[in-house]
Amino acid sequence: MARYSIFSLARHALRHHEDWPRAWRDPQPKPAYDVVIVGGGGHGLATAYYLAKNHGISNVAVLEKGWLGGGNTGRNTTIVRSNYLLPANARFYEHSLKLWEGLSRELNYNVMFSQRGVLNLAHSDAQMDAYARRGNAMRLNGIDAVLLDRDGVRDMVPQLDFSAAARFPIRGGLLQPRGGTARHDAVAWGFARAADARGVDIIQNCEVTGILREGDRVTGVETTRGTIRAGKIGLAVAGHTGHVAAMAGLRLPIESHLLQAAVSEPLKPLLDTVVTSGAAHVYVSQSDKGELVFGGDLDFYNSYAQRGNLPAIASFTTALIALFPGFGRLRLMRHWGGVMDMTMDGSPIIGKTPLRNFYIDGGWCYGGFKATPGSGWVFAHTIANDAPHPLNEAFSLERFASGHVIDERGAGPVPGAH
Amino acid sequence: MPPQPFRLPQGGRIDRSRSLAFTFNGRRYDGHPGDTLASALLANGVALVARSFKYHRPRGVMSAGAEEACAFVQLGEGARSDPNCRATQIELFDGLTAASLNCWPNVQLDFGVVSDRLHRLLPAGFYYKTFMWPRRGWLTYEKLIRRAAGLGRAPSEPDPDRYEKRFAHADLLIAGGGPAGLAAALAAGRTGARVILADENGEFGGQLLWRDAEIDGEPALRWVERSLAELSSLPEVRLLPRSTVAGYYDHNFLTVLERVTDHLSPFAAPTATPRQRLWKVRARQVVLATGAIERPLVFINNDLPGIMLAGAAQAYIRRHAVRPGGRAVIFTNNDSAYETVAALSEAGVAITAVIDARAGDTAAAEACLRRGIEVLRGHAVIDASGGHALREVTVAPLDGSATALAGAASTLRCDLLCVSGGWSPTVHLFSQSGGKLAFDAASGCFIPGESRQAERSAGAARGSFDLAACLAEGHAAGLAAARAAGFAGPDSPPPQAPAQAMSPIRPLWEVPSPHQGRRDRKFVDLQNDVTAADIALAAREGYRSVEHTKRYTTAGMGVDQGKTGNLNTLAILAGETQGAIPAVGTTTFRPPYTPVTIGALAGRGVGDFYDPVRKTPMSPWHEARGAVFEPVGKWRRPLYYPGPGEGMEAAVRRECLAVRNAVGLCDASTLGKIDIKGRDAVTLLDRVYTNSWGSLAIGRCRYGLMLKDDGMVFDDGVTTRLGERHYLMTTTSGHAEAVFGWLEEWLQCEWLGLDVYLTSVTTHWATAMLAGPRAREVLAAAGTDIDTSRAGSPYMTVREGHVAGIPARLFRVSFTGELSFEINVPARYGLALWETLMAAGAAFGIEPIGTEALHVLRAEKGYIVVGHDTDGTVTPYDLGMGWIVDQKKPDFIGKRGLRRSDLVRTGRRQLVGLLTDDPAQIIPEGSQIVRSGASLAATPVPMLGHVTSSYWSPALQRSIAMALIEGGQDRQGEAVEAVLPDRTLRAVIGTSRFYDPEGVRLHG
Amino acid sequence: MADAVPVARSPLAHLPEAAREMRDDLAVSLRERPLLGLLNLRLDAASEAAQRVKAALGFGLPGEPNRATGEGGRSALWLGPDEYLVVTEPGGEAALARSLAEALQDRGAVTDVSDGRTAIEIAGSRARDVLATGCSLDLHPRVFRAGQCAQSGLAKARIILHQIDDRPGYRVFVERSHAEYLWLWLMDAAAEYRAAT
Amino acid sequence: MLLIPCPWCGPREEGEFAPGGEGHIRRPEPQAASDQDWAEYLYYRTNPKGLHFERWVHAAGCRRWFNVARDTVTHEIRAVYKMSENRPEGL
Repeated sequence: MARYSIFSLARHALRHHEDWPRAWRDPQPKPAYDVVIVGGGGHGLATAYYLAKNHGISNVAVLEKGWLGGGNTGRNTTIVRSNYLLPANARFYEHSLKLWEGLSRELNYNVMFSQRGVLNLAHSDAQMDAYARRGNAMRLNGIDAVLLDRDGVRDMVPQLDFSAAARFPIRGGLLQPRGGTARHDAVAWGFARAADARGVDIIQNCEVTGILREGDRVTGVETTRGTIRAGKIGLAVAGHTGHVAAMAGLRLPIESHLLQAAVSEPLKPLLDTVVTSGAAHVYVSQSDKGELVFGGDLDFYNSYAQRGNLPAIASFTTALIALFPGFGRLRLMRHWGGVMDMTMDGSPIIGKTPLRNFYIDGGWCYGGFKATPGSGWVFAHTIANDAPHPLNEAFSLERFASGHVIDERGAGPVPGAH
Repeated sequence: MPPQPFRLPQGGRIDRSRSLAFTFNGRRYDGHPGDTLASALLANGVALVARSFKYHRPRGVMSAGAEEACAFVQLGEGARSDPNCRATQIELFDGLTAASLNCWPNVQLDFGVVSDRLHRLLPAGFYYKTFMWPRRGWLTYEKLIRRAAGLGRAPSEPDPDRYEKRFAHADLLIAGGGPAGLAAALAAGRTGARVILADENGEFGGQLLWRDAEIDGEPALRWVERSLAELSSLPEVRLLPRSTVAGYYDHNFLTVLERVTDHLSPFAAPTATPRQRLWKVRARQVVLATGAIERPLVFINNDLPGIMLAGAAQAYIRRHAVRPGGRAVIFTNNDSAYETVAALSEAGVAITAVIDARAGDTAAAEACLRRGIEVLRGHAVIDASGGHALREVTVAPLDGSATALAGAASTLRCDLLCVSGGWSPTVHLFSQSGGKLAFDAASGCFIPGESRQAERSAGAARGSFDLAACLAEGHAAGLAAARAAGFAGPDSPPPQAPAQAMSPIRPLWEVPSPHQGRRDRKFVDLQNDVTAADIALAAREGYRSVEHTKRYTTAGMGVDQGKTGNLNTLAILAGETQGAIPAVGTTTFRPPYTPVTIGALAGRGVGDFYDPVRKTPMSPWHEARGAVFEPVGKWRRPLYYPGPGEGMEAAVRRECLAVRNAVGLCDASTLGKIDIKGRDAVTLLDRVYTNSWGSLAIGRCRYGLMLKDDGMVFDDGVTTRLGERHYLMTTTSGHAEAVFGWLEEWLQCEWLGLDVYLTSVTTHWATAMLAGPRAREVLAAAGTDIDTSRAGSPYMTVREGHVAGIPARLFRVSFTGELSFEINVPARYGLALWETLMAAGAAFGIEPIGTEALHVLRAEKGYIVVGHDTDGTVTPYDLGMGWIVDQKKPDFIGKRGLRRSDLVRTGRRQLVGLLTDDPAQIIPEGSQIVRSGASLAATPVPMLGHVTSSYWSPALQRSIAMALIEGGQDRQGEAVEAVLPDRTLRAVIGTSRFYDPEGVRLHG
Repeated sequence: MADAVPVARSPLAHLPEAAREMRDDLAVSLRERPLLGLLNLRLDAASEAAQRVKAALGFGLPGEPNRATGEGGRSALWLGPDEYLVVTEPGGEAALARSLAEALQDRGAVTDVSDGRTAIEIAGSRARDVLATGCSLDLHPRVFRAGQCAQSGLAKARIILHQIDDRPGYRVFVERSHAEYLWLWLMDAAAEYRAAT
Repeated sequence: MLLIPCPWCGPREEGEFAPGGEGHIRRPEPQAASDQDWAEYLYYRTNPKGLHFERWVHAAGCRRWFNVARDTVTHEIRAVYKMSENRPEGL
């Protein structure tokens, strides 16, 4: 793998960048692999990378039906945080956040992880109480958390509406200073390049059309590029988890819903923190290119249509103005939809399934991007050892039968609880 | 310099009788009505308008429409300042001010240009390869990059303008008011169909506004005028100028952004009129007549000011009466640019030569030669030079494959280069609609393939560039759409235009370089400064999917969304990957077509109209009394009623003591109320509550707890039997709608047979809660015909009669632990009742009670508040309320859920009382609880639970708290610690029934 | 105090006089019709009880969805396959509720909801434009005429819309706690069209 | 933005309706049901990419629940039918 650095960049500049090597190969699929990962998004690629790096398993193929990172990796609003209340979530996402902190150098690919802080706004005393509870829990879990009062929020985000007439009065907020954003495409590309360098076959334009079973055991996949045998199969297809799992005859506690997101035209810096408001159902940050990146709620009906829809856009742009009256004159440049794999308790499923050699990493709801390195880490462990890592033991399918759900929001049995 | 040195003496669609003064970069200029900012700048000889996004290269006006990739400006100042506006779409008004973007100190001398000098270090994706050192270094580099990036500046004040939205329903929506769109509107409008015709320009006519054409044997513009006159006379046709069809969504739902007053000075605009209006159109049928966009040609330095699309040059001459240059060269690979040649000579622009990539003879070229204009056939412009303005171009012959040069180069002086690389149909809306594109090799562009919605493309939008064809297709599409929408009205003859003979285009995606390799900078995406070399680099590194190329190089990701650059990007990528263009595929076009003002998406749903604030009949009294409110769902409820100079703490203490010692009055009108009638009413109650209801006598009340089917607590409240088959259910204020909807869902989806009718009467009744030892005396003083004595109205009963002369239901229930009545009267009398009770109560020390005092009072009794002490993961057993779960009932919602293994395990979090060792200390709600003596240093620290409710109890003169604690009910007497950010508080677990545990007082 | 006559107030009663009516007969006028008698009627239209109800009402219930029937000051609006809103003149609700209850004879249900909603009347040549700013219903005369009714949203309030004549004039029934919000919203939305005449 | 044909009110905008998730889910006999059965009823869903049988309520309209057969990719609505009715044949 040709190392990237300011020096190599300068060296190549002299040759007009005419002999940069490929970031990853474009191999033909082999007839069989030790492990086949279905899904060439951040999660699948990270899993392949850690299988090779942590577990020495490099006879691995990552099968992507389209182009790498073309699903939710390339559609999400790139927020990275670990500000969770429940121990299982807190431990897992904090592990992931720690991996983020070293990721650019780990992969020798700048994923532009920007720890600019993630701020949850509180608009009522009840919300302040809830954030106090969460902040206290975070600190006890060893996660950075700062409870801000009104003035503390004003110092960080003066553009918010602090007037008496504000529809969402600012009572304060919960800040995780180590949270932030990252460059979504770069995460997929960086993991792909690093996994490829360790011998992983990354195969694009290869859609899985069937999963081969012998009794309660999976043995391979049918694809648009032929049959591929596999010792083990790991599923990392986010919004399509239910769809692909059905090929193996599995039904899951997951519904696929559309999440809308949008960017504004590029502007000079005006927002240095990730700001989210649960009450207003909107979150916003500013990309390095200058675009405001914002999103809100689901469409709330099952959908695999990766396209924009107006109602959600209208409601969260309205909320955005309610929070930031100065944003009303800006223009929305692009909006789109991503397919979210919503579990019924809002927490992911990472682990074994009723089928042998068949593993699932899915049910990410809105939270998949920030989990990318962490889920790759524990999913690789789960596949390599046929047993979960301590960090993903709680995220098992069994929890739905026992009732030991991980309901961060406490909303009961509804899709998109989180 | 004379005023408007480049203004033509006559012609054009401008009003020379009026002058409009405007300011650009601090300098004052004049223009005329009919000008855009771009045409006015050109008329004044301003060639340098902006600096580019990445390299800060000088840029001028390169188009005359929405496709503009260079001439972006900051429009206006202060609160109305508008970033990233296309000079080509800004209609000039008197007093307009604008400034160049992304340059410092000014557009002439821009220090940012240093990045242009360093360009070799900054190829596509350079930032992915560096800035990784030191470990946390990125935050520092990022600051610099962020400052360099971005275009315009956001205004800092709130937007003072008004925006509207409205729904519209149409049999046919037509996007684009050019020849095809107008023909479609006429054909459909004449059948009586409801037609909306939207065009993004201030004038209808599209290219007819600047092309020299004939329709039905008269000048095209006459036909446009007659067509508009007829359309305006048709009652069901709506013409929307300055209106961009922005988004095409499912089921033929489209958005149209109408710029109502943007063409007026903000001070001239009528006040009640919105600045912009977002139309939400549900159309039975759609015709896309969105025209086509001309493609630039890709050669070295093809981004200099003075290099302009050929069609745009023609538009500036014929529509705006502006001479876009003094000495011109035309560079084309197709016939369309020859119209520009004619226009240029009419305008008296010296024409050095026409450079036609096509080697063979063409009628168009012959015509030029006859007029003595030199035409270099089989040639290309390979380079351009000049600083802030074009000075000369270098031309050379092309070889047969157009991939290499076939001879010596020569230079031509000029200050204007008109380029035409052919035309790309504007297929954005078609693509948004879900339709798949097809590549038309003959004209070298993507055209609409099969439709996925009730939609038709017509004219140039469909790849038909000949006027006669545009008119015919538009007419046919309009008529077919009307028929499909069910209109049999008359057909009319389609408008006619003489057919034009056109010679074929010679595709030329990238002009070959004089040098080897990829050292030259030929811009493909002028907005984001993406060069052909960047595309090649992406392909070389393996970013070969068009989406990868786009994201890696940022081609097509700019404000112009790559309208001019998309196809050239694809073609160059195809070349690099030895693929065919259709194989490379096209990127998906995401809405909107052009950026939409966020304020317009919000419309009037801002400020007080953001969300309804629900008010009770007593709200005016609370407001007059100066109550402090808190949101409860969409309601605003009094939190407390401050006395003169009184803070929350003191007010709440006063209110609590009033209830314990005298009497208080609380507005409980927000409580959910559901009227239940029917023979199976009691069956319903037995199924949705955990306890049994068969035994409830008429006139009696009972408390009930509702679970979801997972066994978790959902809501609670008192339900009263009013008649043989008639009950009244109350719910929490926050859950009223949810409970009502949930009951309906069970009745309509699961229990279809039940004879039960639910009616929400929440707001039909106003509810005043009178609580305290002297409540009876207040009722007596207010006047009532109901026997309120202990015997006459025992605890948990209802009586009907009158209070203060108002028909009332008197519920003897208590949420405070005191003698208490909930008085329900028809809402119209709510305020009258309240005022009467306050007056009658004065003698007994009555106080109005807010929700905070109410919460303190109920907490003293250990009563839960669903959603406060519970969170959707709590069972009745967790709350110590197993007594209300009747396991003998065959079934109720949640019964099976409660049996699941995790819900019956030991060690679940259970609700308990907490008393701090120091009675003066109040544990903040939300505090986490840990074992006493647990070390907070070694994280993660095991947490036993958290505090759900915590108050100062005026009655007990100490703090009290409720908490959910692991195995709490077996930990009575155990000491724990509540963790605060800065310290811990020691407390002991006990019962949560802090006050009057025997309930003597409420039976009072 | 007991014999003091209690004051009945509509949900808009507290607004200043000037803010409680908008008269512009050319374009659009707005006014409240306070304290109408409103009864929620539930019954199976096919049952024989429906015949007795017809007698009690003086006219038949609407036979098809989103239609209204009526006579004099009374009307019946279709709300659902077994649900109707019976509207009568102020004060008439109690008596009518009694006679309907008798007619029902333990079938279905009748419930007084007079205080749960108020009615706002909007009329004039631009009334459709004003409603279109916040209501997704197609009110074009080809589609929606006098004698039709529908439930929908207007701005962020849920409404029952009843076209009462061809001016056009509409009755907007809105839930009481939302009445002030909707009234102010309508006044605001009407401003543009009012100025336009 | 969907246009949903309510079986009673006819075509109305998406905003008037509330989705209720997958339809035709049978509530198991509580006594007989295992924890897994109960989980399947509460949480497990078919979630097809394509034709989906689901239920909606015309929340801002006639307040009636009804069944919808909708394609989750194209959003084409293939059928609507009342709660009392079975899945239409041949979809």
